[in-house]
Amino acid sequence: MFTNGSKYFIGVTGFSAVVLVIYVVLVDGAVGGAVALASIMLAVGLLAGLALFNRDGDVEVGDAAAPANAVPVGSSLWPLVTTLGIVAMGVGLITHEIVFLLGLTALVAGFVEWVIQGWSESASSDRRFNNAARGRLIHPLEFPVIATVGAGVIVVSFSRIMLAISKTTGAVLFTIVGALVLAGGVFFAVRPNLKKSVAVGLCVIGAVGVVAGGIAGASVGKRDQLVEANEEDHFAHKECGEEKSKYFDFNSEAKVSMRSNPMATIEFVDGKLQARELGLKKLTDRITVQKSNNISVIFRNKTEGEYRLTLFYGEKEVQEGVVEELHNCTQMIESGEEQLLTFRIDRPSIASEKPYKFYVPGVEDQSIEVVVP
Amino acid sequence: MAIIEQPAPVGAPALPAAPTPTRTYGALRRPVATTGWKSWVFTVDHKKLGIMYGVVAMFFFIVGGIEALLIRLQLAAPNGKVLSADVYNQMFTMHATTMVFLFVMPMAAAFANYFIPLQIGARDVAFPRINAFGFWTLVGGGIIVNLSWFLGGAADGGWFMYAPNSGPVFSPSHGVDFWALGLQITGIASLTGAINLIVTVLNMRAPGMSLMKMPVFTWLQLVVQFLLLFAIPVITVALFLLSFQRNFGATFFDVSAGADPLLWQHLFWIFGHPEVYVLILPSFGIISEVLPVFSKKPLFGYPFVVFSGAAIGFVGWGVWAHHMFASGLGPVSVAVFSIATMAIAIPTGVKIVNWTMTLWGGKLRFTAAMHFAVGLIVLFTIGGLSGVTHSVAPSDTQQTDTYYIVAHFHYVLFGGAIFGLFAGFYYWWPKMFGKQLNERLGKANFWFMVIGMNLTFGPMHMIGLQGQPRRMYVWTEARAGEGFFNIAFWNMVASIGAFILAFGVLLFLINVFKTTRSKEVAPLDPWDARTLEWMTTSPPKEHNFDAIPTVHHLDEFFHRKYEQDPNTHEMKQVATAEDILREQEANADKHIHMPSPSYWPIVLAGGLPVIALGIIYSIPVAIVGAAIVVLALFGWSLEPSTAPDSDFDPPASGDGTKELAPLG
Amino acid sequence: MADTAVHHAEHGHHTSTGLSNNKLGMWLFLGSECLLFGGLISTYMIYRGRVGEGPRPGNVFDIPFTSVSSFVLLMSSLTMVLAVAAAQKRDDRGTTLWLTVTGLLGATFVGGQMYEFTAMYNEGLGYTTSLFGSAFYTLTGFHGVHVTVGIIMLFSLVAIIKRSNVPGDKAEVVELVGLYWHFVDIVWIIIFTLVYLIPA
Amino acid sequence: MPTSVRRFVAGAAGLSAVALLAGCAKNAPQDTWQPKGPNAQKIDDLQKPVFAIAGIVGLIVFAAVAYAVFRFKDRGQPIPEQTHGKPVLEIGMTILPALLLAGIGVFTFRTIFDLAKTDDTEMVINVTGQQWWWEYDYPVQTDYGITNPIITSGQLVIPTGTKVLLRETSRDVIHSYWIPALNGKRDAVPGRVHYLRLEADKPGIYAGQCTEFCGLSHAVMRMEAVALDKADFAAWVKGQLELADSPAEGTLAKEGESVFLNQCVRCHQVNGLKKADGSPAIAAPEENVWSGAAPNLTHLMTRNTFAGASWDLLTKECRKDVWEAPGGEFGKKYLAGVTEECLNQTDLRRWLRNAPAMKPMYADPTKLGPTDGKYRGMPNLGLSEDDIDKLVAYLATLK
Repeated sequence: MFTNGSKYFIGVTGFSAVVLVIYVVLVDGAVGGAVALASIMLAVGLLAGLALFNRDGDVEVGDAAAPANAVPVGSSLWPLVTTLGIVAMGVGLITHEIVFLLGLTALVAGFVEWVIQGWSESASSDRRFNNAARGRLIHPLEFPVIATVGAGVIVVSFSRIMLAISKTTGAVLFTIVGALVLAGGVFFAVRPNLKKSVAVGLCVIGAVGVVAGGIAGASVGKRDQLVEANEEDHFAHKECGEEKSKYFDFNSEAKVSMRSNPMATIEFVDGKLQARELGLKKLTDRITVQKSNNISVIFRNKTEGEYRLTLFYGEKEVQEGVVEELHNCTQMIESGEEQLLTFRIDRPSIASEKPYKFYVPGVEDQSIEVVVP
Repeated sequence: MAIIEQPAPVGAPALPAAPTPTRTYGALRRPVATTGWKSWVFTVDHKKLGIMYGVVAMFFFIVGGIEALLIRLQLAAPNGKVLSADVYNQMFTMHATTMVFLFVMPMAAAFANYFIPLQIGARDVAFPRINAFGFWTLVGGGIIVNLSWFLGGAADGGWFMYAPNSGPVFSPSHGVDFWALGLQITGIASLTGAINLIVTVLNMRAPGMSLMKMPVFTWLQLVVQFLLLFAIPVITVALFLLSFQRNFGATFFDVSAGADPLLWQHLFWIFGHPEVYVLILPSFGIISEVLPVFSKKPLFGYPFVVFSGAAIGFVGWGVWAHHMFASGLGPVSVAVFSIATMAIAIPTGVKIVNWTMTLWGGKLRFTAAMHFAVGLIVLFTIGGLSGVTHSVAPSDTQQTDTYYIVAHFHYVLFGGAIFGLFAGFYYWWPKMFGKQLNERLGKANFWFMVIGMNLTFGPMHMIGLQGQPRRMYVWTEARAGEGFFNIAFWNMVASIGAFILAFGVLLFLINVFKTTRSKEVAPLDPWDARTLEWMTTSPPKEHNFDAIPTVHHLDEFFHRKYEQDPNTHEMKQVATAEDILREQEANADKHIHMPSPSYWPIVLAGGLPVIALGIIYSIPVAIVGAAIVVLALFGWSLEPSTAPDSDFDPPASGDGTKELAPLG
Repeated sequence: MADTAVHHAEHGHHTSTGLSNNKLGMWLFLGSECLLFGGLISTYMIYRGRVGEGPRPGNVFDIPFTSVSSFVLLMSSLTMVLAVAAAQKRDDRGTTLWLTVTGLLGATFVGGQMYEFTAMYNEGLGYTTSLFGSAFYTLTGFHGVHVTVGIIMLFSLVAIIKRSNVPGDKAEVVELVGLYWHFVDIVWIIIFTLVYLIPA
Repeated sequence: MPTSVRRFVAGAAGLSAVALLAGCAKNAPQDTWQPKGPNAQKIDDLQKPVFAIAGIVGLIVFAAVAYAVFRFKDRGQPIPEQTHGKPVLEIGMTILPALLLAGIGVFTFRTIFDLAKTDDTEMVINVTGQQWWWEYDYPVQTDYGITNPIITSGQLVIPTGTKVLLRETSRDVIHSYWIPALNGKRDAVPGRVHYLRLEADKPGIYAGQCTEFCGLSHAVMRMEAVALDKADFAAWVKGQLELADSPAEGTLAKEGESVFLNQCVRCHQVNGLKKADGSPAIAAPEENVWSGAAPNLTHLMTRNTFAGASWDLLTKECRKDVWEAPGGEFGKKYLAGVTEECLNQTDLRRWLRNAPAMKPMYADPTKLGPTDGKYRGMPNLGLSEDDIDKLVAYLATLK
């Protein structure tokens, strides 16, 4: 039972928590106030814990047959965890944010567990009832946290290891781990008389192995290929000329997947470029498209060899005096394939001295004029 | 009557004094209150939850109604100045959202919750705590959706919120965020409710009640719950995509990234069309109960009504694109969906024939409930027929997004769904509260509503056919046409009608108020009813039935009261409702354990709006919300559904069910 | 179980269909989940080729690796079956053992997915890079969340069985979690086939 | 029995209202039951019988209900026999509507495919929706004298008796193009191109309105289709291809040109307009407007409307004169454009003074975060009355 004193402190703790949340939501980036409120909350929470723990002088507590304190109290892990938390926070302040956060978590967890255990042990003289009471309060907190931490450790460690090693080794390692887990299960299942300590020992070794691997992986960093990919941004630049871009054209899928109707179809037939505009029957060498609008055209390559369709659509001053030509293009596609090109032209044709046009790099004298009214 | 009936201590030995949980857990002990606000807030009783659903739905009906009146005020004359364009756009969006998601659906859920267990002879639903969770979730969702009014403006994209107009650029206020997350939350309520009710109907019928002996209301609700079960996840996906776009920078509907805005329309209408049946079928169910009772005849063609209901449920999945005939789907899709849409008119027509034939040859008593039921047949027929005119796709391209559509769906949803719900109010009120709503006021209520409704929505046919699009914050005289009966005239009539309609609804509220204050007690069986819910006290006991009845007939209750004279073939009354109740009480079951109230449903439901607010304003708050949800989930699954004996004060020594992690 | 509302004398085990309420409820829930994944998969299938300026599926997928991790997930279905079997034999030790193994395999799979996501991100496919990226991460992310929830359920179930000595139908709870787990596995088979194996 | 009679009357009101009174309002410009071209005519031929059938079915149902209500009211008759239905009747009542609908379905099918044809059209026009106006551009089609693309807005001009194919798309959200007298509506969806056939039998102006909710000012996103006979259309094309002339030095209009160059040209293009240094003035709406375009004003005074066809450029009398001109004279009157005495100065000045006050737009500079500071619509330019005078004088020269 909660005595009046502890109820008061719990109430104040809850209240300050609510105030804190509201404050954080409403006042953007005011760290000082948040810290102050959080400190108040922690302090009052601590008092609440003390009050709970000591049952602050409520003489009615417990059953009359045996005074609450007469129940022999078992050993407890929680003071240790709490202390470790404090130490870790101190270390974290100097070294790394993550250590600080871990310490804070340990502190809160240890503290909560400690308080509830203390409270339950003095609830009655009945050990079993006390245990059940503790379980009722703490299990909904404990189980999800244990489960999440358990899963989280594996997931994080594992992905760090994988990132550090090469692709092939990764797949092999992954197979081995899966097989090991399975084998471990089978091993334990067929040896029902295995000593508990052996089982626990094996599990601890496995867990330590995974975590150690994870830490090692994280400190080694990502494998070189990934670092390179990250820096170069392999897929983010198009090359609209004759050459075949190493990454952009690699493994290109040339199918048209868009179902939205394209404005025109542009075919490259036996070295000749021709366009068919939607709704008009004749072939044309001039198409009209709207300004500032996403336009799609289909490019069909009906000439032997790999070609791409490139659109020239004006010039743009990127810096003082530096003018760059604007291009957009499909990938290199093989004969018989088709691809969609989506583009948007922001300036009308009259804004450019050179006319806008579609052309095929490497093929002279073949182009389709693009008119933007 | 306590919620938890303790078995009588038969010669129990004196136990040693155990620590009392009341003192140990203090405020955290399991709630067991049977009176006061706690008995409502923590209840898992399907009847209390049904009433609470009803109250919340009624509240939102009034909110939605006020929104509607403001809309009609704005449109009464050309160049209306009552609302600004921005507020008007929010108004019609929220009017539809409120009426669909926060009034008709919860009101249908109220009736389902209250009457399905009673109609199938069960003591509660299958998962009582999930039931409570569903209700509180709905409340949370409703609050989130409407909170936007006070936090920078509500959603303004129309209730179907077409992309890309709902994207972050085109609707920059937080309105759409609140809308999407709020509906996501009410979706959870509907989904859990659907699972709960389906399991209840399939698993908990009284002995002898085969599926084809089930009351029609329960049957059609079963169809509705299946529709919800499969439709809700689709809108969930759509809303996730929208939220991810708005809050996390995804590009699902961003055309400049190559997205196709029609994806939203498909997802929305795959949900949205079954949703239409979700709104209308419960009312069909209600009047299929009301008409036979007041005609003193069984429902004509019961299997046809049931199977056509199921058929509507199936075919309803194949017609979503008829909302998109003008979207540019291509002629083949349009043709297919056009034909499928015509097909769905057939089972609907079957129902109208069956209702009319139920009246035919009956002994009709025109109570208020009967008025609304007959009103539904007529008004729904009008709505149904105008529906046929736009199943013809080319014709629809002239009508869609005009007031003609507004007229159509108000005839279907107001004249259909809402009239059905009102029939339900008048019919079931004595059962739920033990008092009868005033019949004279009820009939006045009906006439004002029917006249107001026809004046409001009838002219919208004209307005629409003469080319006034919907969702316009102003209309101009320049396009109103000439002559006296022009668009301006009809707009004015519609606005006047809206106020008559509102007055009709007000009469209902007055009726409720008067009835609540009066001391007059309703008779046990005021309508000479036919189904099981009338076989218990009014209002029913906590455990519904003292003895679970064994069912032999469709309309079991009627057949217990009446028998056919073998010689004259006339129906003769052989027992009264009181006789039947007395007999039941005499053979009461022993040891009835009802599920205990619980904190967790409301705590769990309370976590969801916190997550929503967190997503909109600050992610850490969302994490707090998620923590509440996880805590509540675990608290819930570790708590037995019926409280253990030690939770009683004083502790009891019964054989309570203590089981591991029950879901419900 | 939860249907204690039913007449107590029957102890809540009689239902009209003969299927327990919880199991029927779980089946219905999974039916609903099918539509959820259906919607997400459709979205992905429509947007898979819309890569904008970003990488294409073929650029970033590592099919040998994903095959292995799919296999790991499939194996977990097997161990789940063993857990259910043990639970039905009222063998607490076997149940917790196989539940743990299932959870570990599941966690390995999610670890693999996390690795995969990080690698793809480094190769230039962010969540907002292109429609393909948005749709891919949303689909596989939803599945990953489902698996994670499953793992948390498995591990908590182990803790519940170990810590609280509650009488009741443990076998059914294990079976319910099992149903969910198998569903998540089956969905992955579909995703793996449609997303990874069939080229855009 | 008065109750049942009243019920019948009230119940039937909605449908009989549709049947009887739709014709009561004469000349509603957007009436869906007055087709003025073959496409709309096809729809009309299909929908009128459907309405008739629906009306008849409705009357049968109401009569049956009314009869039952009247005939079987409780007058103390014995409890009826508890019959559960007559399967033959019910099967009959299922098959009958099915046959009826199948019949309607056949005709529906045919019309759907007729209206979707794109291979027999004679002319294409691009139609682009944008919040909250329509842009029309005419691709090069030498058969019609269109040797350079034509761009205009507000009023779509088409030749009579010609099968025109609109290629619709949108720059921002979904809009819907609808001229009820000529055809049903078709959505303009960004990123997609949709077709709509239009053909007008007679010269005249046909009103329409955007019918897909498109945000704030959806209600005032209007449009008009103007049909001219072929000779008049050719004259119109010729006029549109010309560049704008600079007003004579020293006139008020010339001063207006420099105001235009200072303010308006940031978004609005006038083909032929030159900067002080003689180089062409190119508008850059993509830098100021989210959707990337603003109406091209080169031939503003040939259109009768402005601001997304929301307001008339003609005064009331002149507008009436043009709209009600008989078929033979209509072309000439329309081609005359907006003359000085016909110019609706009131609305135009009001617009220049403060556009967003007239038509709600997202033009508040403090609320443009999500659009990177770009407007959606025309902002309040804060022009002085003096400048407005000059601008009106200049705009009046854009013929």
